[in-house]
Amino acid sequence: MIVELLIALSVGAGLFGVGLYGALSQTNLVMIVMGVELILAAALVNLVAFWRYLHPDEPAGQMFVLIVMAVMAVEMAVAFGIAIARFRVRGSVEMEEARELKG
Amino acid sequence: MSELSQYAILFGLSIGVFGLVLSLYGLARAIGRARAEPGKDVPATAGTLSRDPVWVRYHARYAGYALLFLAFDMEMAFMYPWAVVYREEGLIALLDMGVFLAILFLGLLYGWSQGALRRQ
Amino acid sequence: MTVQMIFLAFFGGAAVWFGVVVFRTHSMVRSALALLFSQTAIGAMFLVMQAEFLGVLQIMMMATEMSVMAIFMVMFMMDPGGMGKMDMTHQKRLSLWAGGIGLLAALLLVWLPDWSPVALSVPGAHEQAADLGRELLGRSMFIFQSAGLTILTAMIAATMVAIVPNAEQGK
Amino acid sequence: MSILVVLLSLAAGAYALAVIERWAVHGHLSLTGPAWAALALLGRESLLARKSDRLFFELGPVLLLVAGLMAVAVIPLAPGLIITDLATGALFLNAALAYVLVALIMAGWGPNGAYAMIAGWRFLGQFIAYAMLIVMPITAVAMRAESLSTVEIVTSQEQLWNVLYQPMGFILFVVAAMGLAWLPPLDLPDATGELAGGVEAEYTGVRLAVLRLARMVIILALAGATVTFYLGGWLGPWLPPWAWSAIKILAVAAAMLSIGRYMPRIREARYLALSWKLGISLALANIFVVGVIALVVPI
Amino acid sequence: MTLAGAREGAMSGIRRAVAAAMARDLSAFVLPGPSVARAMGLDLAGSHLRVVGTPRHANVLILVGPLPDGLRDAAAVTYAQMPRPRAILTLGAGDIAPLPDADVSAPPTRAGLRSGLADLRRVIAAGAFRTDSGEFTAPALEVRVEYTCPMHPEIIRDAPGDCPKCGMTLVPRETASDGHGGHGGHDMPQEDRPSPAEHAHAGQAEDAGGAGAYTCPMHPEVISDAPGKCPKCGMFLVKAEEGESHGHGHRHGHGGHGHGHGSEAHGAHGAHGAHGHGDHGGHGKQQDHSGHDGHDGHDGHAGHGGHSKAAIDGIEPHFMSMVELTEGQPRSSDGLQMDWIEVPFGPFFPGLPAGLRLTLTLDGDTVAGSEARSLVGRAELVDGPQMTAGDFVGRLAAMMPLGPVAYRTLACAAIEEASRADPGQDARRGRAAAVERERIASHLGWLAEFGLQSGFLWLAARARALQLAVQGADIDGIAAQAGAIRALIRRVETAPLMRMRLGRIARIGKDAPASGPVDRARGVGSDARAGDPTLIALGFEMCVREGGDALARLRLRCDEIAQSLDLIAAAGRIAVPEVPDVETVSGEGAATIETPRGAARLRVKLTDGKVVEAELDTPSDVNIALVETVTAQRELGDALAAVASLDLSPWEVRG
Repeated sequence: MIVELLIALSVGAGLFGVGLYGALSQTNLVMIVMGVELILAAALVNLVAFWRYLHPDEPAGQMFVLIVMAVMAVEMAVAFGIAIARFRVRGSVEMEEARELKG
Repeated sequence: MSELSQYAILFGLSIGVFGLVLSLYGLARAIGRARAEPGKDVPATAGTLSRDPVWVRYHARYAGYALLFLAFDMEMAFMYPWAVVYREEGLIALLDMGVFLAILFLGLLYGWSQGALRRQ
Repeated sequence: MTVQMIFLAFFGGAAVWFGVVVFRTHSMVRSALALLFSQTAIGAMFLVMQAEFLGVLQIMMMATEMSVMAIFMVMFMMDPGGMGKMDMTHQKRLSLWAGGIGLLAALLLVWLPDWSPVALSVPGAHEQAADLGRELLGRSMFIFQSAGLTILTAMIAATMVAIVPNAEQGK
Repeated sequence: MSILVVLLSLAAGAYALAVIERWAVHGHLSLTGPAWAALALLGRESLLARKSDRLFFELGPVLLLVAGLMAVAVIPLAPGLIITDLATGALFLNAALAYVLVALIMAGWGPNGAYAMIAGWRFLGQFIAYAMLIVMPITAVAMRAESLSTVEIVTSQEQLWNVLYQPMGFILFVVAAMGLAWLPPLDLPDATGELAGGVEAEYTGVRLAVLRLARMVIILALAGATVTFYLGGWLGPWLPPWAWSAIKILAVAAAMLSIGRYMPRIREARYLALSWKLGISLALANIFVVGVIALVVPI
Repeated sequence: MTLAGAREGAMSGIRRAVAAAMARDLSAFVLPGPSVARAMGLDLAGSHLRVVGTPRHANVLILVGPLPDGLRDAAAVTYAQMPRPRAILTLGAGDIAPLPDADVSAPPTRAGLRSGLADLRRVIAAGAFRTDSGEFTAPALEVRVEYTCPMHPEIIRDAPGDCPKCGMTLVPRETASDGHGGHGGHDMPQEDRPSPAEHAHAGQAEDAGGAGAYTCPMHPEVISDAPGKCPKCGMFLVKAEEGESHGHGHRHGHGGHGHGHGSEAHGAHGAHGAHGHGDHGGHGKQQDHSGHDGHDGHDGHAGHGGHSKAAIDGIEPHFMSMVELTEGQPRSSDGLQMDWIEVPFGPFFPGLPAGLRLTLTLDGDTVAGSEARSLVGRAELVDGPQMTAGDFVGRLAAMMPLGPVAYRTLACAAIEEASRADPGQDARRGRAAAVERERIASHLGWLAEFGLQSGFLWLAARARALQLAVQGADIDGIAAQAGAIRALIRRVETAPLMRMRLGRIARIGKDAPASGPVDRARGVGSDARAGDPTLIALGFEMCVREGGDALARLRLRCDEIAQSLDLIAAAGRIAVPEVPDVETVSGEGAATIETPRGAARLRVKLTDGKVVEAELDTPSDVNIALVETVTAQRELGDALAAVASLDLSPWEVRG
C-alpha cells in the first residue's frame, strides 16, 4: 500500500512542478490560471492520497478536498472576472501589458 | 462485486467503445478511401467556398452566466452528500442547507440585479 | 494490489502528461481540454484510491468547469487556434528552474519521510458519501457555511468586476 | 452476463429509437430504414476538413459514444440487470453526461468551419443553461432515496413514483435532459435552419454514423435516467420488470423526440434567462418542498 | 449506368450491399432550393427521400428548373463538397456546366420526379462504385499557391525562392485562383497593392493587379480594364469598387506576414497568424489591422500586429502586443473586442431564400454587419427588339419562379393598359382569384420555410402539403382545403414558444421603406389591392397588424391567407390570364399588382405590338435593403429568422 501512496504523492509533486512552471512562464492571465489549477490539482491528489492511506476513517479529509475544489472554482470565477474587466479596459489580458496594475 | 472491479468494468467498456469505433472505421476503410479533390476539404458553407480559417477569439455573449456558473456549480459538491443523509439528520439538515442555499441564492440575485443574467 | 498500483501509475502518468500538454500545445482549446483530461485522470486516480464520491465528483466538476474555461481561453488568447504557432511564454529559464526545483522539493518531501503504517481498507462508497454528509452537518458545519460565503464572495466579486450594470439591454 | 444483456438491449433500443426518430422527424415509418441508412453511411466517404484539428475531429464522436455508454452503465433495467451498480450512480450519470459537452466542443472546434464552431460554443451556452437543472432535481430524488445508487432510487419509489412525489423536479429534469440531448426545441447546436447541421455539419460517412449512434445512446440514457429517477424504473404490475423498463424508456424517448415537432426552437438568450431566473428558483423550491415532505411523510 | 461521382473501386461484395443501401436511403440537397421546387409543384420531401441542409449529408444533388448563371459556381462548390458517391438528378434543367452531366434527367413534373427517382435508385445501386471515376474540378474550385515573404508581404511570386529585399525564403500560401482575370503586376509598390490577405478571398474578383477595374455585377469573374458589356450576360460592367459588393476589403490578416523588428533570422513562420476581423465594407468601420505574425522562435522577436508599428513603451520588444491587435476595433455592446469572421449564409442555406447570398460578419454569434446580395437577380426585361407580348409575358413569368402567376397577371394587365384593352369584369375576378391563390400558396410556402428554419417541423410538413395542394387547384380544390388551411393558421397562432421565438425581433420602424406584408405588419402600410375596384367588390379589406416585428409579419400572413380564402370563394372562379392580343398597337401603360411579397409595378411601352421598353419595380427590391437593419447586432438565430421573415425573392431583385 505504501507504494501506492508514494505513486500518488509523486504524481502530486509532478503536477505541482508542471503547474509552477506554467504559472510562472505564461504571459497570459488565463494561462496562468491554468497553472494555478494544476497546482491546486496537485493538492487534491495529495489530500485524497493522505485520506486514503493515512486517515480513511476521517471524513474531514474528504471535506478538505471539497474545500479545495471550491477554491479552484472560486479562483477561476474571480480570475475570469478580472480577465473580462481587464480586457474591456485595455483590450488585452497579457500580464506584460498589465504592469501598471502593480503600480 | 467489489467497487474496484466495477470501475474496471467501466474502464473496459470505454476501451471497448474505442475498439468498436476503430473496427467500424476499418470496415469503412475497406470499402474505400476518401478521394482528395479540389474544394472538397473546405468546410461546407452553403455553396460559398470560404477558405478563411474561423478559429478566432470568439465572443461568448453568455460570459456573465458562465462566471456565475463557475461559482454556483460548486454547490452540488456539497449537496449530494447532504442529500444522502438528509432524512437521517432531519430538521437540522434542512436548516443548514437552507442557509447555505440562501447564501448562494443571494449571490445569484446580486448577479441578476447587476445584469450578469443577460446576453452581454 | 499490483493492479491498483498499475492503474494508479497509469492515470497519474496521464494526469502529469496532460498537464505538460497544457503548456506545450499552441491551440488554446487543446490546452483547455488537456487540462480537463488531466483533471479527469486525477478523478480516475481517486476512483483507484477508492474515494468514489470524490472521484466521480472530480470527473464531473472538472469537465464542466474546464469546458467553461475553454471559452474564456478562446476569448482572451491571441490566435486560439494555434495556427500561428506563436510563443506565449516569458522568463522561460526562470520558470523551468522554479518548476524543476519545486518538483524536486516536493519529491523529496514525498520520498524522505516514513509514511507507514498505511491503512489497508476504506469505508464503502455509500458510507463515504453518508459520512461526508454527516461531517458537513456536524463538526464541519461552519467550514461548509464558510465555503458558501466564499462562493458568495466570488460571485459578487466576479460580477462586480466583469459586468457593466445597466448596459444597453442586449436581448 | 448481465453486462452483455444490457449492451444488447442498448443496441436494440438504439435501433428502435432510430426508427422512431425517422418517424418523428421525417414522417415515414420504416423498420428497415435505419439499417439501410447506417449501411449507406458506411459506404460514403468520410471527409476530413483541411487545416482542422484532426484529433478533436476524430475524438468528438467517440467521446460522445463513451459518455452515452457510461451513462447507460448505471441505469438499472431490472433487479440485477445493470452494468455497474455504483453507490454514487446518480452522480456518475451526471459526470458521464458532462462529457457530452466536451465531445461537442471538440466536434465543433475540430473541423475549423464556421457553422460547426458556432454550434460548439452555442452548446456550451446551452450547457450553462441546463446543467444546474439536471443536477438539482437529482438531489431532490436522492434526498428521498437516501442514496445516490440508481437501484436504491428505484426501490425508494415502490409506494409512490417520484413523478407524483416531486412533479416539479420531473418537469425540470425532462426539459433539461432534452437540452442535454440537444433535442428540439432545444436543438441549438445542430439547428438545421440556423447552422445547417451545426456540430454535425462536417461529419460524413462512418464518422457521422458513429455520431448519430452516440446521439441515440445519449437519448436512451436520458430516457433511462428519467424513468429511473421519476417513473419508478422497472416497477409496475403484471409485466416482468425488464418489460416495464423497456416500455417506459422507449415511451419517454419517443416523447422527447417528437415533442419538438410542435413548437419552434427557443432562442439561446431566452433559454439561458429562463433557466437561470425561473428554472433555478423552481429547482430550489422543489428541493425545499421535497425536504419538508420527506420530514413529514415517511414514504 | 454508372455515376459521374462514383467512388473508386470495383463493384463487388460489401460494396454491392452498400450501393443498394444508398439507393434506398437518398439524401438530397436541392438546388436552387426546396422552395423553388415546391413553387413548381414538386413534393420532394414527400417522395421518400430526405431533404438535407448541407451538401455534406447529401448523396444526391437535385437541380430543379434551369440553373441560373449566377448560381453555377455555387453549384460546383456544393457538388464538390458532397462526399462520394454522389449523383445528380436534374428536373427540367438544361445545361448545368460546370457540373458534370446529370446522372438522371427528368421533366419537372410530379410524374417526372417519380420516374427520375426510380431511375436514380437504379443508377446508384448499379454504379455507386467504379474503377474509372474521374476527378471533378471547376474554375471556382481552383487554388493557386503563391509564395510570399514573411517580412515583405508585397512580394508575391509564383515559384518558391528568396525574397529580393531581404533574402528570406518565401513561404507558400493558398489563394483562390482568379482564373479569368489574370494576375498582373506582382511586384507593385506596396502602396498600390492591396494587402495579400485581400487576395486570399476565394472566387472573388478583387483582382490585385490594378488591371480589371470594371467587372460584371452578375459575373464577378469577368474583369476588364475598360468599360463595356459582359460577354456572358451583356450587362454593363461596373467599376470594381462599386460592383464588387461582396468582397470589399476582407482584411483578414491571416497571411503569416506580420512585420518583425530587426532582421535576425526568424523561426519558421506558420502559414497563418492570428486572423483578424472582416472589415466590413459599407459600414465605415475601419479596422485595418493585419495579422500578427506566426512566430515560432523564442530568441528572436516576433513581429507584431499592425504594419511596422513601434513597440509600445515599457513592453519588452519580443512581446507581441495584444493591445495593438484589439485597439481601434469597433466596440461590441459589452465592450469586449473579439475577432470577427465573415460567414456566408447562402446562396443555398436551409430556411433562407435560395439564391440570396447573405454574408454575415459575426462577432461571436452576434451579427456585426451583413450584406445581402441576390445571385439570381433579374436581367433586362426586354432582350430584343422583336419581343411580342406573348414572349414578354412568358419571360417575365419565367423570371420569377416564386410568383409566376402574379407576374403573368401583372404583365398582362400592363400590356392591356398600354393597348387600352379591357378584359372584362369576369376575367378580372378570375385573375384576382388566381393571384389570391398564389398568395395563399406563397404564404404557406413561407410558413414551410419558416417551420424548417425554426425547427417547427410539424408546421413545415403541414404547410408544405397544403401549399402543394393549393397550387394550381381549381375553385373546388381550394374550397376543399380551406378548412385544413384555417386549422393550420389557428394552430400557428396558438403554438407554444412562438411569441418567444419571434416577438420583438426584426422590428422595422414606420418610416423605413418597405413593401407588402412587411409594410402592413407595422400598423401602417399600403396594399395595391385597396385601390382595385374588383377586389373591393369582392369584400377586400386591408389586413394590418401592429408591432412591426417578425411575429406581426407571421400573423399578418396568416390573416392574409384567411382573407384570400374568402376572396377566392367570393370570386367564384379562378382564371390565369391569357396573353392579350395586341397585334400592332402602340402605347404605354402601367399596372400595379399586389404580389404575395408586396406591390409590383410594371410599365411597358408597346410599339407596333412589340414590347420595346419595360420597367419593373418589385417588392424585394425594396425589402432587401432592410436586411441590414433587421440583422444588425442581433443574435445569429434571430438574424436569420429576421431575414426569413422578410420573405425575399432574390429573383425579384434587380441584378
